Amino acid sequence: MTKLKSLNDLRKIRDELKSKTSIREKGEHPENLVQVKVAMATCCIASGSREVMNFIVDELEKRNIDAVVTQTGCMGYCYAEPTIEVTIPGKEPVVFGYVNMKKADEIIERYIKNGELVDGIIPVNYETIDNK
Amino acid sequence: MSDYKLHLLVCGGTGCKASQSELIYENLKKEIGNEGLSDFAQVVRTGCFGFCEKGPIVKIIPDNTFYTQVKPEDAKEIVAEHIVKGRKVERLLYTDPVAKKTAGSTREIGFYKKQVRIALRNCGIIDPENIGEYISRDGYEALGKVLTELSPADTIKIIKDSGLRGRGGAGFPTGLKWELAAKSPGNEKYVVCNADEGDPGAFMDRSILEGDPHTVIEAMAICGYCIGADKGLVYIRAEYPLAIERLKTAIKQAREYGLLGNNILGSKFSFDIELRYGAGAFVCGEETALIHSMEGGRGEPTLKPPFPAVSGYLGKPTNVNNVETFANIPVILTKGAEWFSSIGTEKSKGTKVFALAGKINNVGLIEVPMGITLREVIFEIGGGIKNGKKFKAVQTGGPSGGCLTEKHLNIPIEYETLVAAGSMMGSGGMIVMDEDDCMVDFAKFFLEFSVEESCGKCTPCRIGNKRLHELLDRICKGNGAPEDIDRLINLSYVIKDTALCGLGQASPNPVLSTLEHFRHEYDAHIIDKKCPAGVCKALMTYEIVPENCVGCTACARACPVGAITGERKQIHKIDPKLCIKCGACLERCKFNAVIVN
Amino acid sequence: MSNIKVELKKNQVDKIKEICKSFNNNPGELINALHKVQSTFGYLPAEVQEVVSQEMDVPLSKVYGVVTFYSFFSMIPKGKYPISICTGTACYVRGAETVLQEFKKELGIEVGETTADGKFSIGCLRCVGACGLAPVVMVGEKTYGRVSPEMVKDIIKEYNE
Amino acid sequence: MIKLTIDNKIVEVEKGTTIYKAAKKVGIDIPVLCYMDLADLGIEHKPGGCRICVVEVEGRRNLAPSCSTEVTEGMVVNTHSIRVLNARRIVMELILSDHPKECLVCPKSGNCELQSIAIKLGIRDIPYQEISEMSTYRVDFSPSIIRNMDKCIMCRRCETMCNEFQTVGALSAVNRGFMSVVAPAFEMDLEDSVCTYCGQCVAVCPTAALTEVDHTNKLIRDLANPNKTVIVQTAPAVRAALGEEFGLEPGTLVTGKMVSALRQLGFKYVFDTDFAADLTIMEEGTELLERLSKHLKGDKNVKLPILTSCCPGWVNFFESQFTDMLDIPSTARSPQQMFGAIAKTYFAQKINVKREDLIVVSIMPCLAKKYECQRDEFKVNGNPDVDYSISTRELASLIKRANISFNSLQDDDFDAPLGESSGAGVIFGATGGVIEAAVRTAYELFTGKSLEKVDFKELRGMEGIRQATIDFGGTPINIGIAHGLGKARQLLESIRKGESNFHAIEIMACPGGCIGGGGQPLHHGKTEILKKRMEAIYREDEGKTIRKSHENPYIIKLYEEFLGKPMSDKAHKLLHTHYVDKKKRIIYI
Repeated sequence: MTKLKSLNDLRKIRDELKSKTSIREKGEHPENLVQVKVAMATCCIASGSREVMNFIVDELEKRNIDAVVTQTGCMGYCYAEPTIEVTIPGKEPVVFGYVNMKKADEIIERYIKNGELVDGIIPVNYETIDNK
Repeated sequence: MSDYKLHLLVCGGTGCKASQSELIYENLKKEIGNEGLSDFAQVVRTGCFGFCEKGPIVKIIPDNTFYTQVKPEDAKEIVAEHIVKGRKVERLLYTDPVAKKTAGSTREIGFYKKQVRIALRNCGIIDPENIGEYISRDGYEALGKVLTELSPADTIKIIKDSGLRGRGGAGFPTGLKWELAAKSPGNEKYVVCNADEGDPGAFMDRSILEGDPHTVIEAMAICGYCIGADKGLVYIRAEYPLAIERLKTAIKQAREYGLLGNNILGSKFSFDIELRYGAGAFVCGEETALIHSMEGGRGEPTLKPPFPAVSGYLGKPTNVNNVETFANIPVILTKGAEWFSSIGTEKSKGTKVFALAGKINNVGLIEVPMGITLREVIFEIGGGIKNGKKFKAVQTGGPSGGCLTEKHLNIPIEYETLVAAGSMMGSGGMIVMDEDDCMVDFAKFFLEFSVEESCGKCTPCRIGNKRLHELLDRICKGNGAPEDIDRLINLSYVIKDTALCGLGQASPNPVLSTLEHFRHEYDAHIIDKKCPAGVCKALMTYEIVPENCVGCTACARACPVGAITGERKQIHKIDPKLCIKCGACLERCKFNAVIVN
Repeated sequence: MSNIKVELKKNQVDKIKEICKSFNNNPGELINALHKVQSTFGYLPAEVQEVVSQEMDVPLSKVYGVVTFYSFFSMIPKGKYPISICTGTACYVRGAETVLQEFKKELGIEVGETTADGKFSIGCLRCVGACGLAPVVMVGEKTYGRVSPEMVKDIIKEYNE
Repeated sequence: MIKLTIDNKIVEVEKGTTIYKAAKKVGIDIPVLCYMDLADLGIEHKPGGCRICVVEVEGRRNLAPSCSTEVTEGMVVNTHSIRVLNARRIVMELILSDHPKECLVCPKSGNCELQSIAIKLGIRDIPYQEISEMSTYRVDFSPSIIRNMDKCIMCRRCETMCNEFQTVGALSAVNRGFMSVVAPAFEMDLEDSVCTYCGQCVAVCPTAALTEVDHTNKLIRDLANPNKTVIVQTAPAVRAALGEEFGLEPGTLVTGKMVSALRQLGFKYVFDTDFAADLTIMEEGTELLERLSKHLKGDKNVKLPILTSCCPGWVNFFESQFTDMLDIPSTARSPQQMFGAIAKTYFAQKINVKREDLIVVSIMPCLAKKYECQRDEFKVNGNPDVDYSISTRELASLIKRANISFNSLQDDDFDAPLGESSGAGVIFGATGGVIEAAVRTAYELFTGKSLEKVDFKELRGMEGIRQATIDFGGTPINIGIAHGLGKARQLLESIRKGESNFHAIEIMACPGGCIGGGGQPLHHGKTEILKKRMEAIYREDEGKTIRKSHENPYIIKLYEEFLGKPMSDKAHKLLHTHYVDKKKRIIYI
């Protein structure tokens, strides 16, 4: 390790490292953040949900959107996997089906950033696993 | 490499380590590796989560799942279910003792709801052995800012404005203390961190050092800059091997990063830290005693003045603060005095860490805003009294503090209010007692501690406490006389009035406060020769209730001294003269025929 | 006064000298040096203190004064399995005293003593910080939580095989 | 200046003054116990431990220890409020509750500071004695000092004397809390420790925790034994202090009364150690001159400076702490031992008494002398040259016991031949005196000229370390003087480092020299008494017709009749000694 020579040096490495731990605090107050839950049961994983989750986390980070991405169990819409649930602060949760990378990108750009609804919403007549 | 999407935080505090958290850590890592998720999920060994009652604890981020009392063999299930499939392992979730409901995330746990974490902000969140994690959470930002943008006087002003007061006991304003040391003439000065937490039943400082050692290092460096010292010393209990290890690692890393050493962050300021080990003497928490101990001698206190700020370590100006006080410094400087002083009450700003213990459901380490009531702490955070028993008293301030009762439950926790109520803030021990605790015995327990820990230098503490203990002992043994109460009171006041240091001056507090609030228990011991709580052995009598006795002879066979007589199928009798009150008969009897009075 | 006599071997004396030297023979580091020496020898017999006294140029009486002031230092060798009972407040209110009595009864020794076979010694300590597990007993490095008097026999048995 | 009010009296004192001293200034005598102010020795011991001196300061939460609390402007102090009196009484009761109640038979009874304060505070009861545990310890008997720590009140004065003033380091506070006490390492016997028996701990002990080994009863038995011839020698410092025990002004010389009392007690011959002091000068002075002349001739192996060796505390000190320098001190025995050796040979022959029937007693201001006369080097076939030594205090006690009205005694003279002395022998009792006596003789022997003035004022005084250069007829001789072993250590360390250019150094273990010895009447912290004793010593010297040792006619006669010349074989055998490395003994306990 070369020694830090100034406050700027310090801030630079802080910014580099920030994302490594920021996730840990976001979990404390998720109600103020965009929450994304990725269904992650065996069936979902088979349909590529882990890749989708990785993509979402990295893209949100890149696009500077404060969000918490968590996994959850099977949402029960196995026909539409991979499924994700997105909650924007102050709004009802919305579930999207058939989310691949392209769809995920669209969700981030249009729904999360601008609040526009996009295709693929599954009607809300279910309970999330946490409310059981 | 991209960042980890999932973090599994495993508590690596002493309490959880004692219940094999290290093995849990290893197993989780192994399981994640087996599932091929090593790039996706990260296992982190953190400092204490505070919720020691339910340890070992594993927390899954970002969904904030809080697994309690985890066993090493649970690692497989956690990974297979939660990490792979996203399904929480229900049986390991915390169940609220009052609502009888499992909590899916920490936000639903009463223990955490009312807590505000400043000093403990990083504990249980970062890996204490990784300086990068500390920096990523704005670590050393305060030091950098101070060195680059602020003068020592400006910095001291911020600390003064924040209203921060010493967290080690007496509550002296920290900024003022720094100012005194800064103004003291001399080129050679020292910053000392008091990590000799000797209060039995308190482990605030240890948890901070184990969970977030860099915050202390950063704060000490800031203090050094403010008072003009280039050397810091941490006086730490040798009984804290883990804290020592983590602190050593942290110091080493800070040096590598140039955050300790010469010309820190390109400034003219140089600072380094050394460790000095305590060796088991409570009195060394007193700053003059601590200094003598650091100098290699017996930890005997000396009269103040001169204060350490004028003549301390090696006779040089020295600023001594405790760990928790230091832990507040960096945040105050990054978030501002105004932010800090908005928390708490008018005279007591910020938060206080308490080690909650005793007959309470949620034993652990908590940080609460000043001004919170004892009731909230005990019944909401602490989850109430264990086994549904009745609350009797809470002892704050350890052996130097006093007992507070039901009627004090609504007073806000502040330095002044606690003193006014006959106790004190102390370093943060908080012991809860229930109906089964005898207050005379409890006072005796603390006096025994004070007798054992007295350095022996001054008469009132060396001999006076011994005499107090002897009086309490005789009361507990049923030999007390009515005039003993007056003697206890007079002796206590004289000890408070004449002892040399804080330890002696405060040592009679448990006697005085129990006498004030539980005089009837003393009277019961002295006059009725009874211990209402059934603790004082000498005052107990064992009897056999004839109606319940079936003459099974189990009790007679269990009695080690042959005090029980009676033929088979006949009613048995206990000879009180022979009985040694061991309780063996009570344990053995299946018919509730043995009773204790 | 300890009546245990220990003859120091040359390499032991050298070891002590080396430790003192690592602290620059600075009298201010007496306590740190004693810690190191005790962790090497297990305890601090008189002869060891004498070497420390000479190396660090601190009067022997003062070294002894320091050793007897701090409860962490011991002039008696601990048992092979040192048993430490936490008597911190949290453990006390949860019954540490009865556990301690039980250990004393089972082993027939007092606090600070070592059994005749050198196997066990009993010590008390103030708070290991595992208050959630109160009452806590440590045998060597191993921690036992929520100890009841009934468990004492079994704990001792573990080490008696 | 700072103005404050004490018991309604307005006091003005300098900044930094303590309440205790400020009160004293207006005649308020606050009782103190652990506090000790040895102003002339540069020692103010104020640990603030006993808490007897507490006073009430307005606006202060708790009571203040007056001995160590500095005054502040406008301070209002009450030294006898109900609160103070109650606290002071309870604190005293606490001390007494852990103190044996055997005052009637205690050696310090009547001279005990604890007792005085108990009387002053009107203590009539020690409550709860039946349940009060006492801290008890093993009683430790050494050849000079008895340690009975049951009577220790933890004032820590002895610890200060032993460590800070003497730098001996035999005593330290040990243990913690109720069982804490001042003791040697491992609570071993004093005899096995580095203790020098200087007795300064005894001199400051407020109780009977530290007392001297008492030989008075033994002496009474010997005096009554018709088969024994009991003779006595008295050290120079005794005559300058003994009167204090009988209420006389400090500094009163009682030489004649002392001789008279000793004779009344039944000693067959009353002699003077001063005679042996003259003898010491002959031997030590000759040794100095020998080394000096070798040195001046360019001999590189000669050991200089020469160090005096009359003080047994000092001898013990270098034997255990400067074992690498055992060849530097003079080999001359101390006057006490020279006297014994001559008495049991030369004098015994003269009066035709067998060695074992002659009992030589010494009266000494010193406790180390009790040990010195027991050393094996000073015994012949197990029979010691000096049988035992009793202190000034013991002598006073004996005189009182014998109903002798000391103050009305007529003056009497010492016996011949071992009772005659020069003024040089007398000044051995004060710091600098030995070297001054040596200079008086060495100068004349070295230069062959007679001294015009015999007083070397530059060698006198109370400074801890003094130095002077004396012109020996063109050869400058550098003299060093130290009293108190702490000062001696400083000089020795400079010699060890090769920084010293002294030719001769006198060292005395006790403050002021023998006049401040551990066996002298207790000064109870009034160090000005030491100065008065010193003045008395020099007065005695001035009054003598013979002022130089080599002019003492009985010394001349002793050499003619018996010894031959200084440093002769016989003189070597009887008057010189060797030193042992005590560190070896101390290592193993």
